[in-house]
Amino acid sequence: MSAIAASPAQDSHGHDHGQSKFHIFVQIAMLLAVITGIEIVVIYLPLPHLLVLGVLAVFSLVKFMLVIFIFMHLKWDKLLCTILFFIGLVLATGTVTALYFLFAVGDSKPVGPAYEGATLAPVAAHVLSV
Amino acid sequence: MSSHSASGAIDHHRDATTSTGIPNKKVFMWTFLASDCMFFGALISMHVVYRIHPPAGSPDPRSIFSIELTSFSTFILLMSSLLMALAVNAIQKGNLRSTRNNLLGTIFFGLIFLACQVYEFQHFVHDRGLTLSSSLFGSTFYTLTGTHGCHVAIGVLWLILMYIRTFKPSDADQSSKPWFIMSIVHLLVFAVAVILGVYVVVDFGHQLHVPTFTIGSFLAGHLLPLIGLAASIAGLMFLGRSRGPVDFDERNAIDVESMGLYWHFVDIVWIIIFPVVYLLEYI
Amino acid sequence: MTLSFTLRSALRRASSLMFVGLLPLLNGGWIYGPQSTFETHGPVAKTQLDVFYVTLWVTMIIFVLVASVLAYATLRFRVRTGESANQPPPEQSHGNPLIELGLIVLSIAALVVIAVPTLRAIWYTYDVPEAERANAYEVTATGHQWWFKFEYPKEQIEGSGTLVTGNELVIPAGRPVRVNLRTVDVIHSFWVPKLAGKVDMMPNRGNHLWLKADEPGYFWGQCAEFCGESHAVMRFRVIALSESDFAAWVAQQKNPARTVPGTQIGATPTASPRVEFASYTYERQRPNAPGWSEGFSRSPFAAWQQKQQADAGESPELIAHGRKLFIEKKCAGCHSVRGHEGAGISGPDLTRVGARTTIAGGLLENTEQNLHRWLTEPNNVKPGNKMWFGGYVVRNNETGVWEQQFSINDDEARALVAYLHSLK
Amino acid sequence: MQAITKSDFIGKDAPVAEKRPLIFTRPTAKTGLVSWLTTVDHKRIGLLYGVSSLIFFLVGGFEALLIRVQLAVPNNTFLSAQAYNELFTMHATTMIFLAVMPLSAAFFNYIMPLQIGARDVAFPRLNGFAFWVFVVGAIILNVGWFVKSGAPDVGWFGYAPLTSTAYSNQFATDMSTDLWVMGLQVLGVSSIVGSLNFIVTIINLRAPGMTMMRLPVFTWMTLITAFLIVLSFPAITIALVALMMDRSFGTSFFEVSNGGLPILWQHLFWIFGHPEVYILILPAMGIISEILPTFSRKPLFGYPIIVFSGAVIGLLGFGVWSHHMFTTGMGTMATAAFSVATMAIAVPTGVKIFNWIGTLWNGQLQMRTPMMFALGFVWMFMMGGLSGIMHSAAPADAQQQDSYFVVAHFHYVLIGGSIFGLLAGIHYWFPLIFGRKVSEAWGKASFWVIFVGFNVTFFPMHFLGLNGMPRRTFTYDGNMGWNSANFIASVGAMILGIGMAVYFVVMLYTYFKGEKVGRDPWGARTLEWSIPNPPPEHNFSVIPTVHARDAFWYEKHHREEIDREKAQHAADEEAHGGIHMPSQSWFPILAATSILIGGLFITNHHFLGAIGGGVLLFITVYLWAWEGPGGYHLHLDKHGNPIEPKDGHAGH
Ligand code: HEA
Ligand code: HEA
Ligand code: HEC
Ligand code: CUA
Ligand SMILES: [Cu+2]
Repeated sequence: MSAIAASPAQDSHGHDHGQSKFHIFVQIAMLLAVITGIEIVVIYLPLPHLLVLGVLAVFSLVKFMLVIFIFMHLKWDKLLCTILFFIGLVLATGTVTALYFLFAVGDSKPVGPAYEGATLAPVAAHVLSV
Repeated sequence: MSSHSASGAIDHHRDATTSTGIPNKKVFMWTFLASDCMFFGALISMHVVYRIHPPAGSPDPRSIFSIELTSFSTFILLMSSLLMALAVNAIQKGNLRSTRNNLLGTIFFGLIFLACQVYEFQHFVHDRGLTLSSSLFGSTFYTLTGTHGCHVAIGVLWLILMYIRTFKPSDADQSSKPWFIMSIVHLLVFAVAVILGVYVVVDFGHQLHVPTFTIGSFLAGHLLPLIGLAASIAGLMFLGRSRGPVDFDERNAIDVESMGLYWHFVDIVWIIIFPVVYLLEYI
Repeated sequence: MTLSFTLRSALRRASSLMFVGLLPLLNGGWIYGPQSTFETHGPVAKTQLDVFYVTLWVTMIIFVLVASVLAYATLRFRVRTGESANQPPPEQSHGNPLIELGLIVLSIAALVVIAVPTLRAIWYTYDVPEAERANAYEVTATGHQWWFKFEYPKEQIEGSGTLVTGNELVIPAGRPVRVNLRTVDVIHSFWVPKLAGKVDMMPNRGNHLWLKADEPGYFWGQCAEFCGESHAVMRFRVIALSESDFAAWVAQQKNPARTVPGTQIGATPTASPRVEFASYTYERQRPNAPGWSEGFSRSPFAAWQQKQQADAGESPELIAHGRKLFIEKKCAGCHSVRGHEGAGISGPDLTRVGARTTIAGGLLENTEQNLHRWLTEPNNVKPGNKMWFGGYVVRNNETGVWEQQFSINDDEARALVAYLHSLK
Repeated sequence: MQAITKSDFIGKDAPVAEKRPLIFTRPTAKTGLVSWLTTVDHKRIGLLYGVSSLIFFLVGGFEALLIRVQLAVPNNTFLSAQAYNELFTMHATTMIFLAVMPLSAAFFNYIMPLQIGARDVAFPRLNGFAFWVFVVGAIILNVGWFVKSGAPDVGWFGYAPLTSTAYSNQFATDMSTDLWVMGLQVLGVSSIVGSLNFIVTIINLRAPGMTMMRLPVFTWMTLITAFLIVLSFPAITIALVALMMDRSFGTSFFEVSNGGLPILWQHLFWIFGHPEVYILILPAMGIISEILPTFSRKPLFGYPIIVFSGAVIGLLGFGVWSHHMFTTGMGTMATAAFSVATMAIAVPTGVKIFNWIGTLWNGQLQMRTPMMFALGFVWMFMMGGLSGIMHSAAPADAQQQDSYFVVAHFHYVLIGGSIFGLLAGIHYWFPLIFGRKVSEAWGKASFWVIFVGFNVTFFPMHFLGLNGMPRRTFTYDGNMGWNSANFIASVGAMILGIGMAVYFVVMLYTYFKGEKVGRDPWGARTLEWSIPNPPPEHNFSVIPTVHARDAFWYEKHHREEIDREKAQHAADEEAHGGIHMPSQSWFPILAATSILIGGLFITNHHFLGAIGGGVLLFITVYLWAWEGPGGYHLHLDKHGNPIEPKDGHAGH
């Protein structure tokens, strides 16, 4: 980090101000739309659930990264912005994952009148079988 | 240094006054978004936890969702994100016209998304019997998507304010009275247009299911709102005409950009919500 | 200087106070008591205590080492009064990676020493060990605001289902007991320090713990999660009985509640128990006045056993009157007395309430005087209790005001007390 | 240099006064009530934070004393159960959210910009807003004392379902829990906004040459704390929102009968709650890391590793939350994982302790009052930390959780840690802020009384806990063997109270009558001491250039070089129109007031009123944006005093 402050003048990104990003943006948007389309189709295909899950995860990740790096300029901005955002992103992802496992393990199966006769949700059933 | 604003050559990636060269507002926004990740992380966790353990009598989401509508609004949000990116791009070039158009486009798509959500919620409540309190699924679903919707709504509001801001005459400073009043009027007209527009669209969606529905009967039944809508749009066009030089140029790019970051964030949250809340149920 | 003088004397006084305070420590006064975690009577508590000792020794050693170095540095490098402040500054050294790394490695080593027994104990204390599982006894403890219900799923009684008791859990000694933990309202926690550490009773969760009492005895338990107004006085007792006593106790419990024959004259009077199970005392002028005795002059277990016997001087007429009042006064709507008229479940089961050492969730000793008071003015005994709120007084939904439903006068209370105390 | 030039990213300077309509006339008062209500000066905001948090500290302490009176003897009837429950809930909430956190924020505000050589924080008006929102939160939390339903009484972590409408204050039409929910949410907003500001300030407003690895440790800890706040408060905010929906809109997040899982509340709360305890301790650690080097006349031992360990503590702090839930039956794997992760935190914390000792080693220790508190911190925090390690062994914790052993642990780290650190900081920076110095004799006297009282109060609690005394109990039986320890603890609390009273009376006395001191009375090492005391509004006549880690120490030893640079900078700055200062504004306090209005309506389940508050908030924020950042320029004479501008808003 010290390097950032020490050499603020240094133009680390080789990016030209004159050139418009119009085409990049439009292309990325098209790509995003196509991926979303595939996502919607893939859930209806008779594929193994694990595969569908994997595809959804990877596609969402790709979309996510495309938006933050291209639309939100992280690609062209100073690394610091990426770091700042990823601190939150990584922590949030970690927390969600930890909570998921905390609630998914056997000990956490709820017991009580409100849960009598309840069945595992399809999602959970599938993901848990991983 | 402060002199080069006239030449229009601003480096949008380096603020000479800050230690890192990143404008303050941008650092602020990115840190805020990091924080917002935790917000949505907690919300999504809540939903997922109760999807792992649905209490007895929980509804099957598949019998509630209408995935076509949601897919449609997903595309809409993506497109709004594109327009937002283009708006930032345009203002960085100092292209005011294109900025305004793209802002308007973003607002428009954002509103469609919101209208879809309002429609979706109404539909779920009235036709599918899913309410905030009918089941835990309702609680977590509405809270999660509703919070996202609130983010979108705030984003739209911000966009509208920014759009109005682009009309600030260059001879007025922030204190001049006519411009102040003008901006309020502009905002009010916008509000009227938005409310009437969303109302008409949502109601249109509803009527579609009514067997006796015809376009004619719909128009006849909504004469007043439609006239109001037309009038307010006309008002917007009137207010939106170019009037002399304005005080909005590439120096304001950072403001538009900050707003853009927020707007894109709303989009990426939906990129996660859409598969996790909706698509996963269909596997 | 006066200031330093007063300071010094204040310090002296404070340290002598500290000393006086620490005195009981030497004879164990501070670490031994009815709920001491140092006096273990079962393998689970023992394991937990062993882990505690490991952490204690490791951290003590670290503390002594680090603190000595700190003290030495403070004293050795202090600028003494009189030394000039203008001496040249010391060498401006910035650190020594080798020392730092070494200390990190040492810390990690110390933590490993703690972690290994910790991990082993986590698995051991979690559930009844495989080898003993077949032998394990099972009970279900349910937390209510602010009392405990105990069910014995293995003991089914014809006609009235599972055996239920309240506030006193009787278990077989020398046998692992698996306690299923449930709650009907908020979170409570089941804690019998001498037998096992606590586990919470979580709504919508199927928690459990296990414990084993090495030998027969009487143990104090306590709700250990804040659960509202009377959390402080939500207590219970665990009584471990030898295998044969336990079998006899169960057999006795399965009978319907005792009926006092019209002619019965009580057993020979014995001295009243000299044990304080609970130290609230009763004074008319000042409800819940402070008052206590520091220790026990007699084994609580023996006192409990004595409680199981019928009292001296029972009056059949009074008891019969009390039994009638029990219905008239709506007690039966909340309490059940198996074999008699009551069938309510929102209050503790009273089938053998006369044999309990305490009442009202372990708050009061089960004496005539206390029970009398509990029945006449429960609101002054236990803050917020659900027998008063919801029983004696009921909220008017429109005005939000609590309206008195019924009250018990002294005579009625005497009869009820006689009845309740006859239930052994 | 960059700090002197004008940014392309800031709007126009404020225009001349007469053209503005009334609502946009910026307040310019420099003294009097209005100047405080509208201030954007980080130093004044720091003072506001400081004073209000100290008041709340006294309130919280008073509540603690009442608690101790009640527990002095068994079966006491001094307080009712209800009152006692309100007291410990409010004691903890007050101490944590209204005393320690804002007191830390006071130091962040006052000291941090001075340490990095900045003229103000990045968003001055937002800074004022954060403070006023804090006041609003404090008001909402405390109004319960004055209305029928009473103060919140659900414990400071408000475990569901005790907070549901069915169980909290079932005997009255109740809003005490609503007040708690709303108060914490509002405080969360304040904390997050304030922290974002600090983060931007530290990242972006450092003086030339002040690289990240030259930042004073206190500033580093500010940065890490701010990150912890920004990242941990969302979890509790969401939990509170869910709870609020449960209470007001019939959802069932934690509604047991509809399948709600109260354990989820615990997870969300502690995902916030554990980082929160590091939010409370890291600022104090930062202060200690300033004081020890100053009074040892040596640089901090192992600076990089202290900084790094701070960051590691922050990060690890997000992965150990379930150690507060060892008794909830999480299952073996989860318990084991959180147990080990918790132990791991001892390593970076230990590193700090070792390096502080290393700082003392071979130094010239001057036993001034701040140093006494700092050393007291090291001792007491270590003890508290070690009992934390005992908790981290889950099987042992099964006996300790919710007993007085926990109470002992956290008071050792909170008082022996946070409070000692903050009290040390007050002593240390008092001469800078007020230009007066506390008498050594009285300062030390208060230290010793506090130190002794503190240990007498809380050391016995370890034994109480191990002897089975549960916490949060308004009374206890006399025959449990807890009598003498409790009595001693209560006596200790009174001694502690006297010590605190002495401390604050001495401070007040010093403020009015204390010995005046010149610049840099301690022979300090960091930039804040390079300016006159009390500091002028513009902080630095000339923005310093930083050449080394202990920037001021370097300055003192390289006078000529520094003087040359300063002259150059002064000329540069004057050429750019003088010193740019932010203008005062009414809107931060107005916006905060609308939050107060809306918040109070919500807690009364009066949703129309709440919407009104929302609209008011929108209007104030709108006008705020309209008003613009503004600003004016200062010109200095050759002594560094501002030359009074004629119209109050000197243009250029
Ligand atoms: C300032 C606040 C603060 C701090 C810094 C800490 C620090 C720590 N805390 Fe504490 N804690 C609280 C405030 C704090 N805590 C509060 C408020 C609660 C109660 C909440 C409630 O229930 O109301 C609590 C409760 C609490 C619990 C739950 C107890 C229970 O309810 O059952 C646990 C369990 O693991 C725990 C552990 C720790 C540990 C391991 C540390 C570590 O960070 C400590 C590390 C420090 C050291 C270890 C000492 C110095 C190190 C050395 C000298 C190096 C060598 C040492 C070793 C190798 C061991 N704390
Ligand atoms: C930073 C946090 C902090 C601080 C500083 C303190 C400070 C003190 N605390 Fe507290 N405490 C907590 C955080 C803190 N506490 C928390 C989180 C809990 C858990 C609550 C829960 O379970 O929900 C708790 C709980 C708690 C309990 C347990 C209650 C229970 O479980 O039943 C006790 C009991 O002794 C106690 C005592 C004290 C005492 C004697 C002080 C003393 O150090 C106070 C010293 C200060 C003063 C004495 C101020 C000086 C005041 C005067 C001179 C008079 C005042 C005059 C006027 C107002 C006009 N605290
Ligand atoms: C609203 C229902 C209700 C009514 C009516 C009621 N009780 Fe209770 N009773 C309770 C509850 C709940 C408790 C447990 C209170 C506690 O410990 O917090 C209790 C406790 C008791 C206890 C102590 C039991 C123990 O083991 O601790 C006795 C004895 C008792 N009730 C007798 C009576 C009598 C006699 C009457 C009639 C005059 C009566 N109750 C009416 C609900 C009720
Ligand atoms: Cu039940 Cu505390
Ligand atoms: Cu913790």
